[in-house]
Amino acid sequence: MPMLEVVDFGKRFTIHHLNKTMHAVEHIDFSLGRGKFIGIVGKSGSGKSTILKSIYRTYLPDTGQIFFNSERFGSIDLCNASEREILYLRKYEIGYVSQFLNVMPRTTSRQLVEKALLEMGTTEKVARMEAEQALNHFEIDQKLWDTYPNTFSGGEKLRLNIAMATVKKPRLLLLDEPTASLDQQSKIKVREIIEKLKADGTTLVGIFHDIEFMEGLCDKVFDMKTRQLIWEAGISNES
Amino acid sequence: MKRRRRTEILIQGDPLLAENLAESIITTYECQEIIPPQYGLTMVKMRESAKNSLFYIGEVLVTEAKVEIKGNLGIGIVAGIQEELAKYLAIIDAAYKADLPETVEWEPRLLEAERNITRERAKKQAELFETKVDFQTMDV
Amino acid sequence: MAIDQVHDLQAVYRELLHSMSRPGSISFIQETVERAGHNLPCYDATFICAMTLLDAEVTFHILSKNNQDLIEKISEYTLASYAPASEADFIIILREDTEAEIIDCMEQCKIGNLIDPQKSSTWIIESTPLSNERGRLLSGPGIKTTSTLKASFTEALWQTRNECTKEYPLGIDMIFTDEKAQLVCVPRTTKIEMTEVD
Amino acid sequence: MYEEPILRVRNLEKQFGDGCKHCMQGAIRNLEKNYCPACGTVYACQDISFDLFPGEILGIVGESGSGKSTMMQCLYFDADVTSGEVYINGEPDLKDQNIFELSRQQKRYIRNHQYGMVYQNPVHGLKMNFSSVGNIAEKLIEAGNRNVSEMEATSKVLLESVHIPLFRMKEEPRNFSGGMQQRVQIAKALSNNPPILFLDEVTTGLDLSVQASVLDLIKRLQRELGISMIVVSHDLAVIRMLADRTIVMLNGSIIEEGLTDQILEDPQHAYTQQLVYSLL
Amino acid sequence: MGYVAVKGGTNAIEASIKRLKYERLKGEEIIEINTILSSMRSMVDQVMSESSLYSPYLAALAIKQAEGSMEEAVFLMRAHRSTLPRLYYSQTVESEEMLVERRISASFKDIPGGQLLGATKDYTHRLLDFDLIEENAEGNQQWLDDYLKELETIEAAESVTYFPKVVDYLREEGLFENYEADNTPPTDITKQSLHFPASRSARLQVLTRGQTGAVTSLGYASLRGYGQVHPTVGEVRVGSLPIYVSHPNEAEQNMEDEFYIGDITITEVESFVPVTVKNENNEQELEFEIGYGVCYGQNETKAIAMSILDQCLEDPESNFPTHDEEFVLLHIDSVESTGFMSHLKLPHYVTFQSKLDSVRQVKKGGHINED
Amino acid sequence: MKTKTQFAFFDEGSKKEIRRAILKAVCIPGYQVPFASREMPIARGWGTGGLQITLSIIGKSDVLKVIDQGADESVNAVSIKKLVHSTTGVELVERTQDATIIQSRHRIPEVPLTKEQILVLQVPEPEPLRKVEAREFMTKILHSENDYSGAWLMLFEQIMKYGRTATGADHPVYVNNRYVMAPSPIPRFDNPKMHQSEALILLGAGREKKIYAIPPFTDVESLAFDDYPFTVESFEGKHCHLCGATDVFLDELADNQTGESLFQCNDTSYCMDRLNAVEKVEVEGSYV
Repeated sequence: MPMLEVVDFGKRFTIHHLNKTMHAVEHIDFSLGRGKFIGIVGKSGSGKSTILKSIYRTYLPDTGQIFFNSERFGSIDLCNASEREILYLRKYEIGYVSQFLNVMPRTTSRQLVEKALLEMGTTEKVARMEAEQALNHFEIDQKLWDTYPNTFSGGEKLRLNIAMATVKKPRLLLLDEPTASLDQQSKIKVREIIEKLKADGTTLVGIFHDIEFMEGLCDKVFDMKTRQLIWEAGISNES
Repeated sequence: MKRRRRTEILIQGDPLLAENLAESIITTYECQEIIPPQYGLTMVKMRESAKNSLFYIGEVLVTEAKVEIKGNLGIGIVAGIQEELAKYLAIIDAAYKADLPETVEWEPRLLEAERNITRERAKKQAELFETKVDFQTMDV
Repeated sequence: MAIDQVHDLQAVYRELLHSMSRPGSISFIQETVERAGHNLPCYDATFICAMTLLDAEVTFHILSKNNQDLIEKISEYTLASYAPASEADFIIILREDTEAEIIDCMEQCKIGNLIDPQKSSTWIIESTPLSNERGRLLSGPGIKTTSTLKASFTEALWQTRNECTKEYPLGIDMIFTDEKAQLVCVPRTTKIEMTEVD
Repeated sequence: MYEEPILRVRNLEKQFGDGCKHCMQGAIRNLEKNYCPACGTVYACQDISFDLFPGEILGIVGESGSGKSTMMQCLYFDADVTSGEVYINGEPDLKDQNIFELSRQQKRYIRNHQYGMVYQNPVHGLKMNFSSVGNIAEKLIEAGNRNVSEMEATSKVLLESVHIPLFRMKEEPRNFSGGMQQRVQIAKALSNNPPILFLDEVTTGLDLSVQASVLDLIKRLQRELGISMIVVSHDLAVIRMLADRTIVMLNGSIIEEGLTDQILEDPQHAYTQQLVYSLL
Repeated sequence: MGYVAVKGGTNAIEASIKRLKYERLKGEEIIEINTILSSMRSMVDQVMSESSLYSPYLAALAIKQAEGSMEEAVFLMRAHRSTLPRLYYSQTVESEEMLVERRISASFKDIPGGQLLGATKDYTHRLLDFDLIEENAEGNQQWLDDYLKELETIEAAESVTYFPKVVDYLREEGLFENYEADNTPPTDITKQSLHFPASRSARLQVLTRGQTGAVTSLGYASLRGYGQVHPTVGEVRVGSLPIYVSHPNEAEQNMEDEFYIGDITITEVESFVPVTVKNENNEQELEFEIGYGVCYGQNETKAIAMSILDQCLEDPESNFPTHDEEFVLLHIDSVESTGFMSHLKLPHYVTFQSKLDSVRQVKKGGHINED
Repeated sequence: MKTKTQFAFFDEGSKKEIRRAILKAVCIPGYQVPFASREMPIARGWGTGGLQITLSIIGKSDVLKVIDQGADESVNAVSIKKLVHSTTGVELVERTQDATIIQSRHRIPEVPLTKEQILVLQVPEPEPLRKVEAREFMTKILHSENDYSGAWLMLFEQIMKYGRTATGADHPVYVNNRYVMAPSPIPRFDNPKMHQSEALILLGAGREKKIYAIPPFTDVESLAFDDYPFTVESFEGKHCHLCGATDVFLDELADNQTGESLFQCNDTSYCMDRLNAVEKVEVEGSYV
């Protein structure tokens, strides 16, 4: 059973005061096995983010189905899952990382990571340990652990974001243009991190601006323009 | 004469009238005193004019007596401390209840008394009208 | 009628007060009852209790149908007015009343409200001879440990009564009378053990 | 449904006024907003139904007059409902019992043992001329505590956790600033460990810095104590910070509900869109 | 033998009662009940009103016994009331039937039927009349004869005039709401304890039997600003009303078969108070409401004050204490307030000892649980 | 004019109403039953509540004792006794054990009462929550909702302020675990006597128009926290200078000569009984 299967997915937005309905995406189909990484490419405005946000249910899905292979619920259509189910999945099974760090103010990076663990019911002792591990793992300078992240650089913020999302060991991690505003040096670091995640068996869906970044990292690449997989590891080898 | 009108006359008019009428009965018939004149209260229910609702303004001291003539119960009630009058009223009431022939003869006397009462009241009122403020004096 | 409105009723009231303060304890009003010598379709004790407690300020209900006589008698003697079961301050249950009727009546009678729990019905219930030998086990205020009461009140009736008194301070207060001019009271505070004791 | 709600609200209705032919006919009320122009009856809450789940913060957002505070008052029994049902999960005695139908003393019991409430105005939640520690003790007393030292100790912990210096614990809240009063009120509301906590515009009118610390406190309490909360606010920023799920109310009715981030990023109803766009 | 209780209390009380009698008698003057009845009309009226027992004779007796103390006289009347059976309830008394002796309106210069001053102190100059020191029976008789002679010339009408009420004219104009006759049986606070919120009938009953001074001062407080009612007096009327009772057990109840038992003199006031109300279209409108005041006897100040308080209590939303039903109704009764005041004279040494113990323990200091 | 006073002053209708209120009071222990308090020939606040109860229950064969502040000869007690006696002719006594009805202000006698006796207490202020809430309408709601946090909070605040509770007389009690009740201004010393009392206790507040009751064998607990237990007035090391009694409520008197404090039984009939008992022993002893 694939970890994620998107079937004829589409999403419209209705803006009432403009009396306008826009089709953001239509007829999207793809699936992804456990531990695999699919990259979604396309120019801006093509609806890449819409797909990711719909999987995460920040956007309310419109047509089609998004099946997720949940540990708790088995195969579940994220388009129809109840809000409480989605909240559960967000807490335990699906992570979401973007370039923006949206966190409670006046909370240190250590607290933020610990909090992610605590809300899953981890004991304080374990949370403390695992948080330190994660912060180390994603190469966040120890000096920053007990400071507020609003002063962090873009790369640091992103790594903290990833740390928060991954300490939960999600089955599925959604990466929404995480590298958008990073310099080359930081990007390389992110790439290394994603490799680490893949190595740990995390299933990933990612949107990246530059295709080179994804090369050798993705198992599949979905092109928004053609609504086709343009590249798939194994297949490309044959062609 | 109905009770309401006749009690008005007997109480508002000359008290001698009630005494006379009652005496004429006592001398001829056997009057059994059921309840000798006793004091009690009557709660006064009043309508107020703001919301047109009812309320109790207070009690009035009354004297009440009950008398039986030929098996007919007569009641006398009068405001104040009026033992004699209450008893007379009870006797007269019993007389009417028993339909004694005397009651027919009383009719003209009662009507005469009633006329007197009205006349007196109207006179009293006219005297009182002297205190009416007259706003007509500006007329030329 | 030969009873003394002032002194006899005072004496009966004191017996009632005694019994209400000590649920289950039997009081006797034989003396007053004998003086009364009524010929009524109810126990003399029932009538005397009504005389003691009722006046023009309260209402009563008699469950039995076909008892217009008794209704008139009580109205006449006490000036209390007759009211439906759901409104009556006092409810009088005669020997002839059936379990089903009593339950039905109990379910609709006044049990007071939390602001004014005293606005609840007081029941005067006729029973087979009352006794403290065997019967239900009573406990609660007024009872040192427990007391027992034998009355012709069925399991289902006690259960309905318990339902009425479920949410204290709401409830009904009961006065049982019998043909021997005995009185027993069971106020709302009394807990009734559902099993009979020997 | 994989979990049981702790609080189920069904078809809650609250009206002020008796209604008339104009507004009572049939299923559709003929109203201007929530108000009958003919008889002046206000339909403050109309057919409100929702669930509150264990440990979650449910946000309720809407402009003033949307009925959100009235709804909260009804839930907390500060106001009587016109009709509707509420069920609490937890106390076996209350299972399948519409608690609106309970007697006053039973409602009081629920208030004392199941509920906490933080009002927008601390005047409503605090006895201003009793000591702060006494205020907290009051709630503990209501919940049945009869041990002074224990209550004093609990109060100290709570006051510390809301950052009230302990040397001021015997002071009366009327001497405190608005923010401090609000924190004392929160400490009081929490003292009996209520499974369900209502918060009505708790940060409205507070300085920004104080607002932030109050919000922090609420979030921390949810995390640490697993209290289920309903947070009523007209302020989307507050809702964004606190709520997992959000209900949007307009003219006494629920017009939209969803995950808070979804409500903010993909609002469906015209009114919600207007609300969100004005925020961004 | 053995110890026997001292009878200190009993003896002292007996001596005190003798002393009281001595104080009343030592001046060697006797005031007759009839003297009080005919020369202290206002006192008699006030006592009847505050005791809510209409009996001029008993009121005069009470005044005599109380040596002129109003609170004591009212107290005596109230206590006596408790010993009397209530035999009857009157039929509803409608004040239109009043035989008016005095009637004025502040709202209109002239009113239908006219302003009738009757006997009033309003226009007497409050200068001590030293002539009264020298007053004598012959002089008074002379004055009476002259006055009656003067009256003889007045021509009387055929019948008695009954005055319409000022408010009825305004009602016709739609300035007042027209209330249907409300025949809800009134509450009787002497039979049922007062509870809150109180019914209108209970409120009126408490107000009409209120202590004149208390009713006046609360009405005044509202008028001055501690309240939101500033009325115009629509009509003050003083006069007598007939009382009827129905037969206790005649099956057929016909008005003609009722008993007339006598008249009572009362003072009745309708005050006009402007209020905002909503009309059928839910728009705000200005309208008048009536504050109602009434009391036994001639006591115009109290009746006017009552009319203000009546209107205050109809509007409980206001924050002023004069609009607070409990505040007003629970504190204006003469017997209750004077009784509780005077109870402070009773010994309180047990309660004092108890408090003393508490204070001493607190002073000793130390938490009692610290052991 | 002729007048005759009813037996026990009241007309029978008044008695019935008060009797019904008493019965309901017994059925709902500690709950203040409203009644249409009658105007009495003694002043409001001078025991009209107790007096109305006494007059409504008393019969020809009753034996009455009236005390005020523990004393039979207190002027107000004498005055009440005179009134009851003149309208009923009942026997008046001073020995507690000899009475069937004991009307009292501010004290419960030292001798334990029996099931043949009824104690009637006069109450000036029946509402234990009045200090917390002035409005009657609200206090009734508080009672209805079993919301007594206000009463407890008063005690809590006293402890916070003074380190202990500082109530005087009229220390509130919980009756039958439901109603908080004002026991009338009896000293705390007397509160425990209400608990599981053999005698029926009736309380009447004439001015406030409330009647309430404690049936016999009913739980009456003085409000107190677990760790600040209820305490009664302390007379430790003190004794009655007349009869030598300890463990009783004592009046504190100042010795005219020395200016020192002297103590004496507050319950005068108890003291007398003890003195007589001692004398009896002495007298009997002298004959041997």
